[in-house]
Amino acid sequence: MSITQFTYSTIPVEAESLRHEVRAFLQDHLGEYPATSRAQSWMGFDAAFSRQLGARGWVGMALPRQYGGAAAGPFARYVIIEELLAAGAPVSAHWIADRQSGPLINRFGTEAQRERYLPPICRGESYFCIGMSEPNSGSDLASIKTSASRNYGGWLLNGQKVWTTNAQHAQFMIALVRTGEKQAARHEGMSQFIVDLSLPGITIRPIRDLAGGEHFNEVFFDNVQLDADALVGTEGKGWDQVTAELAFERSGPERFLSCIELLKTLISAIGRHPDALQGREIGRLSAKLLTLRNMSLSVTAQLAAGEHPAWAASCVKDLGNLFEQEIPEVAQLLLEAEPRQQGGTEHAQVLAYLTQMAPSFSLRGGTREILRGIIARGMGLR
Amino acid sequence: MSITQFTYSTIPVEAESLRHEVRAFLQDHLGEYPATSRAQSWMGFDAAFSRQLGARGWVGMALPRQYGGAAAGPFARYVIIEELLAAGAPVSAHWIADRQSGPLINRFGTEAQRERYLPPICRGESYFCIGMSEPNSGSDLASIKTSASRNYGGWLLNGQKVWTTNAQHAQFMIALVRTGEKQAARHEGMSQFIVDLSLPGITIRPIRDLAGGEHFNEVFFDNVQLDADALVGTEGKGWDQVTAELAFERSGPERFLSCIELLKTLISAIGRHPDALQGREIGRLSAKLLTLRNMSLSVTAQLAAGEHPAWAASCVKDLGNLFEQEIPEVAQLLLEAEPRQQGGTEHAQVLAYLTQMAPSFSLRGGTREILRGIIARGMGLR
Amino acid sequence: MREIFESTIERLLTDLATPETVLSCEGGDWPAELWAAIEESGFTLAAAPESLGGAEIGWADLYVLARALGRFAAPVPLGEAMLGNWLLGKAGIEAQTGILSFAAEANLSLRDGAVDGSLHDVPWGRHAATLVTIADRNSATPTVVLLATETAASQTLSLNVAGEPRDSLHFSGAKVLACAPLPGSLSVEVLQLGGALLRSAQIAGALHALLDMTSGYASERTQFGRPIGAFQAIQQQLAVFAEQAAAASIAAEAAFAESDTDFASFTIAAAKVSTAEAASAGAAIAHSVHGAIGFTQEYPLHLLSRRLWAWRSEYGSASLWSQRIGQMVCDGGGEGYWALLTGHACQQLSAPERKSA
Amino acid sequence: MREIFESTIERLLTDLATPETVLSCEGGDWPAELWAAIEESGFTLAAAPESLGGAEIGWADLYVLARALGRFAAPVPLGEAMLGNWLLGKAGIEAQTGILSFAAEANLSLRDGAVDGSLHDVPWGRHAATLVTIADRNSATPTVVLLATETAASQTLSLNVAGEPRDSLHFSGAKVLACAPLPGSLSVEVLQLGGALLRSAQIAGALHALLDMTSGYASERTQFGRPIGAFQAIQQQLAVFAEQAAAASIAAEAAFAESDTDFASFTIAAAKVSTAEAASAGAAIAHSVHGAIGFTQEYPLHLLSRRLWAWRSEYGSASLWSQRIGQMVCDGGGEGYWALLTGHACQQLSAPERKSA
Repeated sequence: MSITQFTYSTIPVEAESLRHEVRAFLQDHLGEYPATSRAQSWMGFDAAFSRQLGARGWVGMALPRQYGGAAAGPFARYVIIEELLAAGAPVSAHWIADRQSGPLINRFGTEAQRERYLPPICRGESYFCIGMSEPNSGSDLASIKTSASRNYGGWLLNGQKVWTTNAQHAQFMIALVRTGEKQAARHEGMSQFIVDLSLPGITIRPIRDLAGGEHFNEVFFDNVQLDADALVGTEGKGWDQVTAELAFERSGPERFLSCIELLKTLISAIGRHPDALQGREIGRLSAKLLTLRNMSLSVTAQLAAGEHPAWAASCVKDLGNLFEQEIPEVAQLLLEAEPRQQGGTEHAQVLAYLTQMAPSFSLRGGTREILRGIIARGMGLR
Repeated sequence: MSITQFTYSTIPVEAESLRHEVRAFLQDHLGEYPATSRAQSWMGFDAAFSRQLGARGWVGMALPRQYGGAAAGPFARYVIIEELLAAGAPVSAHWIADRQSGPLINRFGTEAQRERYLPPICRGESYFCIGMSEPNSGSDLASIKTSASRNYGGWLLNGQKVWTTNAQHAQFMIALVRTGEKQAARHEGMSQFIVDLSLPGITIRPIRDLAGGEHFNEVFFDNVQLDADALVGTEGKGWDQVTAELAFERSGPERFLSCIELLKTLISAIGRHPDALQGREIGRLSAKLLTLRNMSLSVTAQLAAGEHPAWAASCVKDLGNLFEQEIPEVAQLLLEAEPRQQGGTEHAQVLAYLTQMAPSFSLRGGTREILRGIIARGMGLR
Repeated sequence: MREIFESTIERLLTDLATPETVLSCEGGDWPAELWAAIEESGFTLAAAPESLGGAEIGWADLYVLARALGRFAAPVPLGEAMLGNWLLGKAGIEAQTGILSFAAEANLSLRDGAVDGSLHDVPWGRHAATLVTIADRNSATPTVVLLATETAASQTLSLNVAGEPRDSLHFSGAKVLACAPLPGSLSVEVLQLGGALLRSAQIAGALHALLDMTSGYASERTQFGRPIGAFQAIQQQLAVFAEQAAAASIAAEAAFAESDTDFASFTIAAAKVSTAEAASAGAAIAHSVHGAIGFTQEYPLHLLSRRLWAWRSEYGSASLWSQRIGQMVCDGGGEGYWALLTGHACQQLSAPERKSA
Repeated sequence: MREIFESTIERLLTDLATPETVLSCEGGDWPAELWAAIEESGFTLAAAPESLGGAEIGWADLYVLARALGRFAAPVPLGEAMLGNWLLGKAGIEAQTGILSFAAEANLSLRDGAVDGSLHDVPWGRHAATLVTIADRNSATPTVVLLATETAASQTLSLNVAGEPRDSLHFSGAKVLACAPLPGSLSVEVLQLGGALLRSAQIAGALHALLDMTSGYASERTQFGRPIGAFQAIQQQLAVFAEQAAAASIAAEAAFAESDTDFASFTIAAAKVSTAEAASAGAAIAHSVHGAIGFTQEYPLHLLSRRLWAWRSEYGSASLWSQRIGQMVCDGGGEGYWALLTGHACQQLSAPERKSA
């Protein structure tokens, strides 16, 4: 692996031409949406908005046409996604289905699964969550204990997932569970299932976060009977499938735009005459953002070319997280505007919200230490 | 260990009263000394200056009176040292003798050794260096190979030291060498010797550094015959003695004042009307310096009380290094004054010199990783 | 003295400022039992002169109280009451019992014993019975005034990021309870300085508790078959946290010690800078080491981290105080720098300008 | 095209810009053989129009040349000559062979075909035969001028922190070799922008080489019984270094690609900021991982690290370019921010002010 993997890449003209369209749509549909809501970024939930996007063909657009997608390339999806995120649009309902579950089912699912699950995803009506972490598993996914065992009707699911984003709103979970004995090779014996969350035996309990919101959930499985065709992909190959899926998860604009709304309220609050410190910091952050976007586009070009840039994607993710987490830190240094939970300006409220949410950004898709370990491995150090 | 170990401590009045005296002395003796020379801090060599300090009683002042010292407490020495460093006085000739070798000989040496070595140290005439590192030993001192074996006349010394500061100017080296077989316990079988560097069989070769200076040396020992009384302390206990010595080495003002001259030229170059960025950075660095000095004084109070604050001293050393190394980095951001090896302003030359020297600051007395390991151990984590 | 103060407040807060109490008070509930116990301890009056109903304790000894308030995230304005009564004492006004707070941000004019104008960012303003502030700040005769909150024409409620009340109160022709000229030895920014002083100690205390919580968690939580505290990357982060907590602790203590009688503005400014920076670093490392669990409302980490994020900004951010130190340093030039640093107890910052959003 | 350029320059520099040559040139020696080979390659003329003796290569393709100069720490003004000939071409002046450099910092007035004033920080000014700069910068008719260094009345010699010549030349009534009006499409700061562009690529190249050197060292050097690269703390540092080097690389390449015909000032500014910050981080990590050996003159690390320290400051520090971006961003307000970022190729910074010491 080498840094020469990062080659400057631009968005093709046909993809770039979508930008105008999506901006106009957002102007129409989110004109009055307040900054405090936009600040939720891809945590904001609005099923009606997701259906509108679906109607425009902007959900699952990379999926094949026969399932309702547009067979669009990665850059077209990139333009849509970055415009939605930059506007702080409430995309959380369909977010995981669009980003992870749809592509997973398309890649590893059976024809019947594709026909059943992909069209409603593309309509913006079908919402997924991802069941990975378990109590005490943390970053060490090989230690999960939730299991599915074969029985007369298919599979019997037992166990518990935790930190499952949006489980309380989703119809389905893609769950990584144990289907065999724990092997010598720590990552064998796991499989992925599509779990209908309306089935008996499933209990979903939201976890209240430090800012009072409820995005994470605990999900309990007590003798949940799954059909045989709930298995997605190959039995025992769940870990490999998840690893392939994580590659999608590490380098998109969602990895560095989570605090864009705060950057915007900050710039407006500073006004047109920044002092030397304000100018330096706003300019420094903007230079970083431009560079991060170029890195992310470079990884997108590699994905488009059928490569698997795990190393490069981890670079974007780690730098992107640092960038996102730095913004509230910088913001509180540039203006004497104390963060406010109640009262105060819109900027003060956005600052309070994102100051509290920022620590969670590095929980998504691999901690800092693990990402850096991946990079070190790519450099041949381990 | 706990951060409550750091208790605010002030310099006692009698020690503080020395400050006026040493400032007047420095004004007289270094009035015209240029900033580019002051920037060398404790790397500047001037034997005549060292003898003048010795004549004032400011070298070896913590040693007992019968050997020429002043039996001064740690705070009196602290005031002298910090004033010398803040002025960038050329103290390197006697620095190690004053700071490490004198106290070591006083503590572990025989009466005869004390009578022989300490009086010339206190006169500022006797200069020492410390032979620790060897090729390939790095931070792992247990791996050293230089050895002394007993023979008819005392000890026969063979091997090689490297990175020995000031060996080319010093009369003596305190060398840590192997006197027994390598033990199961990695740190046994080592002893310390006072090596007269004028003995036959010793070759000293200066190592040119990246800035063109010569402070480090390689020192080769080829069948060097040492007297029996060259051994200092107890045979086989060299490691324990060195560890005790390192406690002196980690928390003094030399751990955060190495770039004080650059901070001064920077402040003067900025002038009386700093912009918001310049004001912020100069103020931030000054706040840090004030806090570091308070931490360092707190450790001094603990040493004065007979405690062994290894954990606290490592905190000061690590924070101090970060601070010193940050100053050239900040300086180049505050003014469009490019560092200059030749030509340019005095500030530009001081900036060039200290930008190049700064990486070496964290080589002194333990790398960052090792210091943080000591702190983590103090917290019970390893 | 300090030892008795510290053990007394710790006992009291251990019993009555439990994490459950702290959480339940966020958003504006009032811990009546806790406050009653604090009033009974006499600490609210500690800094006032004996002649005016106080105990004439200096700030050096009060440090441990403010630090303990931070360690327990105590949801009460004890620090504020101490500072308020100290200033009343300086002005020769009798110390106040009851819930007393203060306003450093005031735009208040006094005429014929009545005030017009607003007070901003008042800690627990909605609960306080009385408030201390300075009226006519920009006149030749700034005046210490004591106001009854019930005389306010209106209130604008606000909460900081930790859910602590920071309210605005608006007065229109309200009679003051007492007033007296601000002594010439005090600057009109005395309450801003005092606020910064209090918050620096609270940050130091909260960091101390957070460091203990985090290193404890790292020792207990296992991943990949061993405690996460056994991984070098985690150890290095915790060491940095410990260094920052130590720096915050000594910087805050120095500010109290050197302000025993008069506020040492340079040292207080340095304390606010050092503690604010440590707050940022410490909160980030604590969350990073804890991972998801630290992000939940049920785990008490956020009771500390959210206060660190609030307090680092209150009474001047690290930037504001850095800039004020920087201006003073640049005024003295490079030649005077070392003398300034070593003679700092006598150095005072010049008057501030405050940016606002 | 890029591949051929890159392999050609690499072969040439591998042979003739060895670490020994680089070190021996520090302080002002001139690598005649290296320069002769470069001239023979034709690269110095590459950016000029074909009609004026050049090859009309765009900056997008010249990126690999500038990056290679950085990777090898090449002690010659090839980048400077390319930029000089590019500007001559824009002004319609014939491309120059021989040692050509330029001055972005000029205070020069032109009258009757002769100039008065000074040029500052001229790369290899003492060796150059000819220089390109802009006279009458603040007038309505700034003029591109070509000067013979032998006509300078005097020189003031300077070396940057890497021992590369950065000289001042003083002119008094010296006849110009050629002059022509600066085209209206170019700003008077075009040479400052071009200098920043060149240095960003050189930094990217040097970081690349330094990263390879450092990760190689970490794999080979053993301590405590294993390669130091096996320690998690070292791995994490090297990962950060790789991230920074990657960011520098793509930022510099973007600046060249988007400047193929006209300089994209926002992207160039962002490139200088990103590469300067990466230079600081990379040099620090490289030295930290190497320990004492990296501090010696005989080990080639410093040939790269010292140039990183020099180049990050040349043609505007990270602060200067950040502040210029910041001013542009604030002019557009929060509402216009995203459109500005995504439409950046068309965005131009407004004219600069330069702080000086």
